[in-house]
Amino acid sequence: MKKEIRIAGFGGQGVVLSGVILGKAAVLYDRKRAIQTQSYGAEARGGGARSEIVISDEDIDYPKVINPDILVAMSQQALDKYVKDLKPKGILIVDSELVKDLPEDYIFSLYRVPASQIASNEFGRIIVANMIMLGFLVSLTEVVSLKALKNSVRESVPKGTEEMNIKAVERGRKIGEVVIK
Amino acid sequence: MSNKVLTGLHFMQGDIACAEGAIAAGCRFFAGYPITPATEIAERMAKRLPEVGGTYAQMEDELGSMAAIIGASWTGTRAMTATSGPGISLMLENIGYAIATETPCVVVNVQRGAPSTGSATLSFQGDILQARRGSHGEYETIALAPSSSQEMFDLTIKAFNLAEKFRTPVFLLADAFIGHMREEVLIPDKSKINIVKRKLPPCKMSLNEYKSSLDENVAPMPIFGHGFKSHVTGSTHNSYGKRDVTNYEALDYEVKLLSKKISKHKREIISVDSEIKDSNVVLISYGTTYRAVREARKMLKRDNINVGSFRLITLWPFPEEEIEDLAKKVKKIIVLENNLGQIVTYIKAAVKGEAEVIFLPPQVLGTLHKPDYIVDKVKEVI
Amino acid sequence: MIEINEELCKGCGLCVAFCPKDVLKMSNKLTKKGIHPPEVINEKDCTLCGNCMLYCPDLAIVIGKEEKIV
Amino acid sequence: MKIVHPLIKYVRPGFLSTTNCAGCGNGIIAQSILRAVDELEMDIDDFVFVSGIGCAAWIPSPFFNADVLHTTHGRPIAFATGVKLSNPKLRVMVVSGDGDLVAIGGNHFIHAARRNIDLTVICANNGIYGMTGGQVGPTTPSGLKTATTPYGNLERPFDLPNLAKAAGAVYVARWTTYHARQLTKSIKRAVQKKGFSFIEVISQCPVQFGRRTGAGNAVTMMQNYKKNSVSIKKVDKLKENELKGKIIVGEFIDREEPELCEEIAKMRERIG
Repeated sequence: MKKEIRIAGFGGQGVVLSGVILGKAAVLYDRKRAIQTQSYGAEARGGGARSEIVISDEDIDYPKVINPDILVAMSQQALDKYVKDLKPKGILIVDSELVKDLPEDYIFSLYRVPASQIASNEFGRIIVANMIMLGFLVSLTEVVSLKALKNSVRESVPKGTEEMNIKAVERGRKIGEVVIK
Repeated sequence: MSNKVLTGLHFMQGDIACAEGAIAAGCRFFAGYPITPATEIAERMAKRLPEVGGTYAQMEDELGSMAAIIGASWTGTRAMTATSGPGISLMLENIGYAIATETPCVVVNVQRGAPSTGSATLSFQGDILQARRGSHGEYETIALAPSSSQEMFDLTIKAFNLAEKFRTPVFLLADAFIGHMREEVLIPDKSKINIVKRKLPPCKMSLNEYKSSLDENVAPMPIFGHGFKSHVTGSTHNSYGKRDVTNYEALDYEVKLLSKKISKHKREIISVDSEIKDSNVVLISYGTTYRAVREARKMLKRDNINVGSFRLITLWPFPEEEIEDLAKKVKKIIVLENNLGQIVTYIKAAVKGEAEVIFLPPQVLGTLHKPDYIVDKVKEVI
Repeated sequence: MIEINEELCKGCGLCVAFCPKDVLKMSNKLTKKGIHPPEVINEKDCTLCGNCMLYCPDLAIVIGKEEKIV
Repeated sequence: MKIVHPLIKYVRPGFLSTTNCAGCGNGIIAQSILRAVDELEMDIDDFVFVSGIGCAAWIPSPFFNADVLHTTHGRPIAFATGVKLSNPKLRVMVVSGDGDLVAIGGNHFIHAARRNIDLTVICANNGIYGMTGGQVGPTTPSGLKTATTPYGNLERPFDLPNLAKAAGAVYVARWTTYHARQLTKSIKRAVQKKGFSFIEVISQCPVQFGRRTGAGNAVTMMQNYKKNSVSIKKVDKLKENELKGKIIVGEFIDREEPELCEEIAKMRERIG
């Protein structure tokens, strides 16, 4: 089974890191194959940022995502730019605080997660919005195991912030569980 | 915890895998200058080299970086630099110097959109011919094209081994895509990594006794600090290293021997990856382009169309005999490059009319060929 | 003792010009290279100050006491 | 019966006759370097001599019977940086001309000084491009007519010792070929000095500079060096007009600063 995921937003939201965490979780902890690629604007902060992950049980030849199975849009601009690429019946996850303008007709599953809002209200750190998104994404889609995700988060985030980030993942997972029910 | 030896499974960026390959190959000197998309190699080397007793030097420019690694190599140290197009252009004079003085070193070119400043973060295969003929004069080079993070590791080691064995700079022609992409890299135990060391002269001897500094079978390298009293010069020199710049015979002798050193050992240097079977159509690719070819072949197989694949791992010296053999076995050759046609001219020459050669760049330069685009093309020509 | 190596001498005259005791002078003879080398005209005044050696760009002149003779 | 020149033992066999023109200052500089090595009683095999392109680059290459790296135009300091950093035990000396070191190679020059890497850089400054036939250089005096300034040089020359000093060199001196004894002493000091040391040697090019600019032959040029030199120790006592056309010679700076190779060694130890 091969899943193509695109996470997009703006620089500074941890979009690239989110992809790296997913890839690492798949390869190092779930022993799957994964490839992560990225692109971003010339500015270090604030420009468009995109991280793409292909996860598969078999060798991955083509490393790029053309039509993602899952699109996580962390900004309106990202949604506008990439929603057309999403596979029919794919999954679209948006940060409901930042993405208000949604397409009127669609055949994909749409999930609106208030990740940024929860991040700043409950954690006092908007930067953990990406972790909430990852927790949600993984509980919803199981592209990697939750255990692998947590291990990967611990290894990838700055020292001293592990617990906060894990909590944010957990928070996202809870939202996901509610949705699934 | 000691960071000296890195082994096991990693989820690693191509650039980082390249740096780790260099460390594993025994590289202990890196000189560079920041440039996207090669900067991560420098950053990794800056962190790793002091941990293993090596030295990282951030030079004032790429001219200086290339110069510094040549200087380091002459002390017997394995040395590398990494850059992208604009930096390579600045390094080319000293790359020529390394060729003329038979200095082992590795030059990594993480290619980006070009000409000129071009596009720093976009991938491209625009510097293929530059690696062959970029510096002035007549010479042979060695260039390898990795197509995965794992190969960024493996081929960096291979590049060092070839450089050390043949006393010449070796190019690793990566691109922005492979440099920045993360995927799994398995780093074997140190004992499993094959390291070739350069040949040194047997004992302390004067250069006058040392009669084979130009040798088509690669002369031992009289490195500095051992009393060899080496005279190293990029100017035309004879087999004693004596500068002789007004003599056609000396020029003829030096240029021919330096070239022969590579061409004579082509069979040993060249590595290709060929899967032909009974197919009449074969896709020739290298570097990242090969990834698209693999996907396309898988898709074609589902439609019961069997096409072959021929990948150049060694771009230079050019595997003309291998291509010539290939041409006799197939009817059509589709050459995929992420440029407007560089290696394809060499392929056409090697094919000698034995098969039809079709050139296929991506629809949009810089992007990876889309697999269904390749599939459509194959179905069209079949 | 002053010795001039005529094979190395290029005839620039620096040794003559910077000899404080006029021990040397440019000669009229021509060497194989077609230059006029210096000649010793007044060795007894030589103080072995070393200027001629110091300023000869071509290691073509050497002075020394008898015991240094090899 | 023959007396052997005391420095011949340092000359590569078969290369005794140099490619310098008659009266060229390069030979005097070459000797001063070899004399310094001899007087220091150091093993010349511990040295690496690095040079660039131009007549002055031929001072060590291939003349010195030692490890010699004759490099590309303008880059000897960058090559030397690689040699020194990868084997700090080697004594690395760069010998080249003003065009090589401070025109095309100017950036490497100031950055090596800034890094304070333990190199000894000796610049034979003849004020012109000698090898290519007498074109204006970065040290050519203003107003001078050369092959490429037929109406006079409109630019100003570099003041190399002050450039090196400002860039961070720990030892800086200037001499002329007339001051061969002081030069030798200075080279000895520079070789022993930890850090970036720089010596400029004003040197006669009787053929391209002398003939073209009317500065005369080697003898005249060196006699003028003698006449026009002022010790840096006396500079403060002289008025500006008294310094006009003078060559200030002596040691411009001799200071202690952390040296790069030693700092790298310390860093390695620190990170374990």
